[in-house]
Amino acid sequence: AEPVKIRFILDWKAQGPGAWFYVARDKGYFAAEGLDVTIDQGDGSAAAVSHIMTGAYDAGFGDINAVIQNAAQRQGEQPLMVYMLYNRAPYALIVKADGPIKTLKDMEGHTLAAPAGSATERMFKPLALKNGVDAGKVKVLNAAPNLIEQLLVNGQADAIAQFAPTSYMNFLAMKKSPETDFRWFFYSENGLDLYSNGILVSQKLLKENPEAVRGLVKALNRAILEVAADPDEGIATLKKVEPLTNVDLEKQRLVYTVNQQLRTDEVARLGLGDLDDGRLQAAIKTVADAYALPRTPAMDEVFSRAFLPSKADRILPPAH
Amino acid sequence: MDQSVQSESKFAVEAGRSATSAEQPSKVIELEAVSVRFGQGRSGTTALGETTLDVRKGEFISFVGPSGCGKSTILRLVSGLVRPTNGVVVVGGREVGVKALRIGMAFQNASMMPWLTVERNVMLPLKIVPPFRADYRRKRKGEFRDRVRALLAQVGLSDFADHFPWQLSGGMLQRANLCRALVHDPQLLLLDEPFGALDQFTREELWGTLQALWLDKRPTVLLVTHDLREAAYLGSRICVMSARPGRIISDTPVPFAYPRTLETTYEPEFIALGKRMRELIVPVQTSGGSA
Amino acid sequence: MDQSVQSESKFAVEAGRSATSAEQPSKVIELEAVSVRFGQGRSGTTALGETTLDVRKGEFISFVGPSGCGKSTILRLVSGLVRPTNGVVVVGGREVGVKALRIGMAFQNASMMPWLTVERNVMLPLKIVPPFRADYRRKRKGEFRDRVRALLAQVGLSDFADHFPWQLSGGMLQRANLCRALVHDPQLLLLDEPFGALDQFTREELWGTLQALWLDKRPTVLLVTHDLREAAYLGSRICVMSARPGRIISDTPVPFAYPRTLETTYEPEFIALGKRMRELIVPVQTSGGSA
Amino acid sequence: MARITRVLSATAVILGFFGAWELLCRLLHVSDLVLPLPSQILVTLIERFPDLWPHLIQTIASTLAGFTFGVLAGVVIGVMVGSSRLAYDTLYPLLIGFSSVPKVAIIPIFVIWFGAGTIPAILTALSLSIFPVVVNVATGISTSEPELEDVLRALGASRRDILWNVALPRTLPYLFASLKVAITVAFIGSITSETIASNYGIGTVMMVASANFDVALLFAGLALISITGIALYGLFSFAEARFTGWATRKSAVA
Amino acid sequence: MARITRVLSATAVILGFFGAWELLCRLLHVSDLVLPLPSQILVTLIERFPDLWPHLIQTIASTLAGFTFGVLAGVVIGVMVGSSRLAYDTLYPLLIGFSSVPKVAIIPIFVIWFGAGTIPAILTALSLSIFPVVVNVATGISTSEPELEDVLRALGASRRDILWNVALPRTLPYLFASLKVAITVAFIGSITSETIASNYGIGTVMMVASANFDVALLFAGLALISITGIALYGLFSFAEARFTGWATRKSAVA
Ligand SMILES: Nc1ncnc2c1ncn2[C@@H]1O[C@H](COP(=O)(O)OP(=O)(O)OP(=O)(O)O)[C@@H](O)[C@H]1O
Ligand SMILES: Nc1ncnc2c1ncn2[C@@H]1O[C@H](COP(=O)(O)OP(=O)(O)OP(=O)(O)O)[C@@H](O)[C@H]1O
Ligand SMILES: [Mg+2]
Ligand SMILES: [Mg+2]
Repeated sequence: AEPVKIRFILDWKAQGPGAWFYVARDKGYFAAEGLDVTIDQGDGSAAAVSHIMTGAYDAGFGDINAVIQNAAQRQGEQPLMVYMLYNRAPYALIVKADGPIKTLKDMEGHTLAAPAGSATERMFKPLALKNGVDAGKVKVLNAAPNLIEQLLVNGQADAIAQFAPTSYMNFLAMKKSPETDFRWFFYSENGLDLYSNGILVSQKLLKENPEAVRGLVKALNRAILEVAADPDEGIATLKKVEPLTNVDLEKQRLVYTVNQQLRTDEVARLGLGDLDDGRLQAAIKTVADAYALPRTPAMDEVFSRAFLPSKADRILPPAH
Repeated sequence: MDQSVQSESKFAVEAGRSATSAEQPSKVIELEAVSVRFGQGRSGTTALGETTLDVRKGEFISFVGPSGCGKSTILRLVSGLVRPTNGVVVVGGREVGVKALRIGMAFQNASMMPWLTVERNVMLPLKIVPPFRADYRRKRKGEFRDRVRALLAQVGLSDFADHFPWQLSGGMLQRANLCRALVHDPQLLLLDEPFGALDQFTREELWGTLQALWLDKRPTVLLVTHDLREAAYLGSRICVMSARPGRIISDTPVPFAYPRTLETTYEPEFIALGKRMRELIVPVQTSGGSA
Repeated sequence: MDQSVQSESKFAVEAGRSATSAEQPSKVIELEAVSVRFGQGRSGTTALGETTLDVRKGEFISFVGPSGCGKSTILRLVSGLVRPTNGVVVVGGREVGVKALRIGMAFQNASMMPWLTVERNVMLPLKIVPPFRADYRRKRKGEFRDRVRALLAQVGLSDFADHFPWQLSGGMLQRANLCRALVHDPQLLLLDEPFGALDQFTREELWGTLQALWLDKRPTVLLVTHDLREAAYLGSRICVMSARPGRIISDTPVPFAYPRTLETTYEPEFIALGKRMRELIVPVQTSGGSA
Repeated sequence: MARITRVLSATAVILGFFGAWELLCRLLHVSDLVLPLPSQILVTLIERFPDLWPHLIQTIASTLAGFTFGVLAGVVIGVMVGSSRLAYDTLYPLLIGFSSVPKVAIIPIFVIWFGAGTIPAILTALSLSIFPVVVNVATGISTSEPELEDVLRALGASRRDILWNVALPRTLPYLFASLKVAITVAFIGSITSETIASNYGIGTVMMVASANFDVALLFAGLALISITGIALYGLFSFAEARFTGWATRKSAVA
Repeated sequence: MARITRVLSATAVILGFFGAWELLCRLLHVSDLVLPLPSQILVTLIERFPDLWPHLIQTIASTLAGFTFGVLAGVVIGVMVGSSRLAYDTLYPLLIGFSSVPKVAIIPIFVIWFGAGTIPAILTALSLSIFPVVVNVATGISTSEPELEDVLRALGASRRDILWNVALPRTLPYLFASLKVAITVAFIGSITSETIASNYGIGTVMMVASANFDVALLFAGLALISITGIALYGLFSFAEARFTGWATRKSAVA
């Protein structure tokens, strides 16, 4: 039969942690499921959600918290997450180690730089709420994602809110030591236990072709596990897709992501792709409260485990 | 129309009737109490005072008069480039605007398109005016080209057909300009000082050329000149204009038979005519100031 | 230099010596075996054949000759606008380029700046030429303005000082052009058909104006004209040029005393001179083709 | 009379455009995430205008600052390039090289050097407005009519005299044509810079709106930017008509 | 001979510029994160050229596609705007409004409508190149010399005849002046669009390089963009010189 065409949008550029998407494509995993997937690089994990909502894309890789917000505001239009990948949200607030900010409370009266509308920026409000920080007293400086670390290093911002793997690698590229030069406040360690990016599908695809959704998830699951087991192969594929790829850097980024975002106790318990209902419920409430959403969406408006392969097929290989 | 005939100066009527046009009674041009003002209110200029004029088919009218009196304006009126502020202009039986006649016009300054060679400049009317325009694409490299070359040769510009206008001297441009006015066999020819920048000898030679052409095809011609000898040599009628705002103060037939030669200009009668014209203008000059 | 004197045609030497310049022996202009070609190779045009000419201070030289023979080119050489392909041009004792003299030039086409009013156009030399330029800012609304207005009045353009060039007729532009050439009391005056677009009467009047001015300030004048009567009426010498590539084929002093009047032009001697000049040119015409 | 019909017919056509947009969107049930209705945009614009206004002022100020310096620099460079061979051969390639670099790639460098905020916005406006001015001024100067220059050269005028009295006046229509473009691109430049790193200005508003997919606000911002752009452009068109009337003269009667 | 010294002196000045940059950076110990050395950029450029090349080709293709349609549309609109009152009153404001919107704000909308990739790049190039063409063509048409038009009008030429035989040829210098600008902004437009949403093209490279903090690659990309920009500009300058020589004619001797 004619392969099903799926337009797939990434959360960001073709970097290490996106290698599995290209592996699934280039090794024919999609084709094996009767899918013809085109992959476009994206401009933010929240934006990916919107891109699917406008109908430009059928599926993508994006942020569940943005799905929650949209589910509350535009009920029935939001994409559904069918595979949770970043089990631990990579959100981090980073300050200079020798700077004035020792605790989150010290943020008041200081400048926070973040990409506009990024998940880290959006989730700063809940973070502040949880930690008794008056978010109104923090000055936000919006800038392009690639400038954020510069603003911190140059002293134009006192703190930045970024995806941890991104900043980590960028500090390395800037010949700084991520561990000793900076102080990291992971949202997950400061009372904000959130999920983040996973595979999203549009309501339309869900309705018209649930089998394709199942195939998509299956193919990606296979590729993700494979790349997690053998990062070098994943990066090699990436290098073929984008010859300009900096192999060392992207491999580090990939490994960092796998170890920090994927490898959690919960994943060991439930397998990759699934999530804990209680935790999701709490996350939904956190987001709804922080944004004073008109309603609190139900869990099944946001996530569905109906398309996941069996747990045995979703076991993350051990770290090496 | 009746109005216009009535309002014609007696002199003009007399002159018109008695001239060469007697055998061709159809009116080609009628200006009825026409005047032209440029600009509005007090800052405006009256370029042409109230003027009435009838031209019959095949006439050759010379206009003379002081600088700035509106000679060019009359040609621009007839060609439809300027609309009258008052009065009516009828050309070829229709109000100006619709072109009932094939008009050829040589402007006072040569106005060549700087991006075209002389040949292409001269060929321009063939590109625009029916019936030639229909054949332009087909013939521009053949028949039309030869036609243009022949004309250019007649005025001594054979070697300059492929030059650009800025490579030519002032007089050469004038000659090219004349060719452009003639190339499409116009039925009505409007010439604004076409021999202005030429030396006397080239000039006299071109008089001959123009006269021969006129006798051959008999277009109606309006010629503006500041040379009385030229006006009388070529024209079947001479209109003398007063200083600005100009009016036609005399409209005189030229009684010499065509073809005229340079000898004609030395005949006593010819000299007497020149003297008469001159006397008509000189008081005008002194009363109207130097302009 | 010696070379040049040797190579001068005997005729020119004679003419130069015997003319009005006898009492003013200093040479203002020396063209030594000058020729000008435009363009390179076979496609080029020889605008001026080998020409040698001496002009003494205060002379008034008229150039006549067929269209395209290089008259404008001579003026452009002297003013430094064109450099000679061969030969040397010395003006005011220096090679052209450095301006040793105050030069006034009227171009064949009026070349008015379209963004300036007539008054400002005429005032332009005062803005550029020392010693006036030093005072320009201070006097442009006072003394200079009056000076320009007076000149404009002399040529009958008083009412048009504040008009823009495109609002003027061809002849009016020519008169403004003449004013611009005169406004800064030039020591060397180069006039390229300055009366070209004018009617005969305005023209004759301006002859008088120009002559009076010349007699008063005694600038050296080079005048290009295609009117033999004009050339003889105004010039202290007449240079006749052959057809392209032009050379000076005759350099004749005009023996009439200044100030000349229109009556002078009817004197038999004057008419005889015109006839002689004419005969000089007519064979040239026929041999050199119509150009 | 003619003026009134002109204004009326123009208004009618423009209103027709927006009417068609509104109608099509409603008929085809276009999602407001894809294309909001003009009426919706208008409502958003009016409701949020008090919030948008100070941002706009900030952007206009940066634009004008950058534009002013850009035009000054552009005229100077344009004159040099249009009149000197060496300047043409050296400055021009450098300038074109610089201009063909997209500002989204340059602005981050400005930000790194000068910090986020107003200075990069001004610099971007400046660097964008230089180019059209240089090109037009240089074109105007190098295509000047030789006859007019000759008038001055015959008087022994210096190159500077010719520049001031012929080349520059003749270049005015070109310069003014370029000013209209320059103000537009300067405005774009400062907004673009603001969208990359700033916490104030209409560009910041756009960035936030687009990141949040607040499409109605995005389009309201676009509308505001467009209107301001038209106003700025109109201003310089007016100046052009005022100062270079001689180039567009038409016979009063014909 | 004169040509050779020209080329040499221009080369000298340009090399001097880069030499000064290199020297200053070395003397002041500027971090290569802030401003890399020209030598370093050159090495990166040469080493990675085989990888950059296909990206560049992609970008140039998008640029030319957008430019071609943009110029066609620009000429048509420019002629309309320059010759019709109503078009001037209606199209112009709409166009200016559209043009004064920064493309960084429009591109996301293109992406919403057409997805990421080539189409937004082409559309951005197109929409950017229209404006300079319209402005210049309209200026050229509306400032045409009445005397030359009169020559045709006296022959009874139609408005179309005048357009083709006077207004358009006279507008060529303006048009070509605008083409140089248009190709440059089209190139910028497609790169900008690629930096916002695309999988391929030099803009994507810039984005990836800057996201990875690969400053040397970033500047190598900038250099490549500049060189290409100069080449495209040079191409259209050559075309301009070739086709509108009559406007820049200089006396061969003087
Ligand atoms: N810039 C130029 N480039 C090429 N040829 C030129 C240029 N200027 C003049 N010529 C040529 O030089 C010759 C002499 O020109 P010039 O203008 O001196 O003639 P002229 O005697 O003034 O003629 P006229 O009486 O018609 O004005 C002409 O054949 C003309 O074609
Ligand atoms: N477009 C215009 N705007 C304003 N005034 C004009 C315009 N065209 C001509 N004039 C004025 O109209 C009058 C007559 O001009 P016209 O050109 O008809 O004179 P002319 O008789 O041809 O003079 P000449 O012999 O000097 O060429 C002049 O006073 C002139 O200033
Ligand atoms: Mg006239
Ligand atoms: Mg001449």
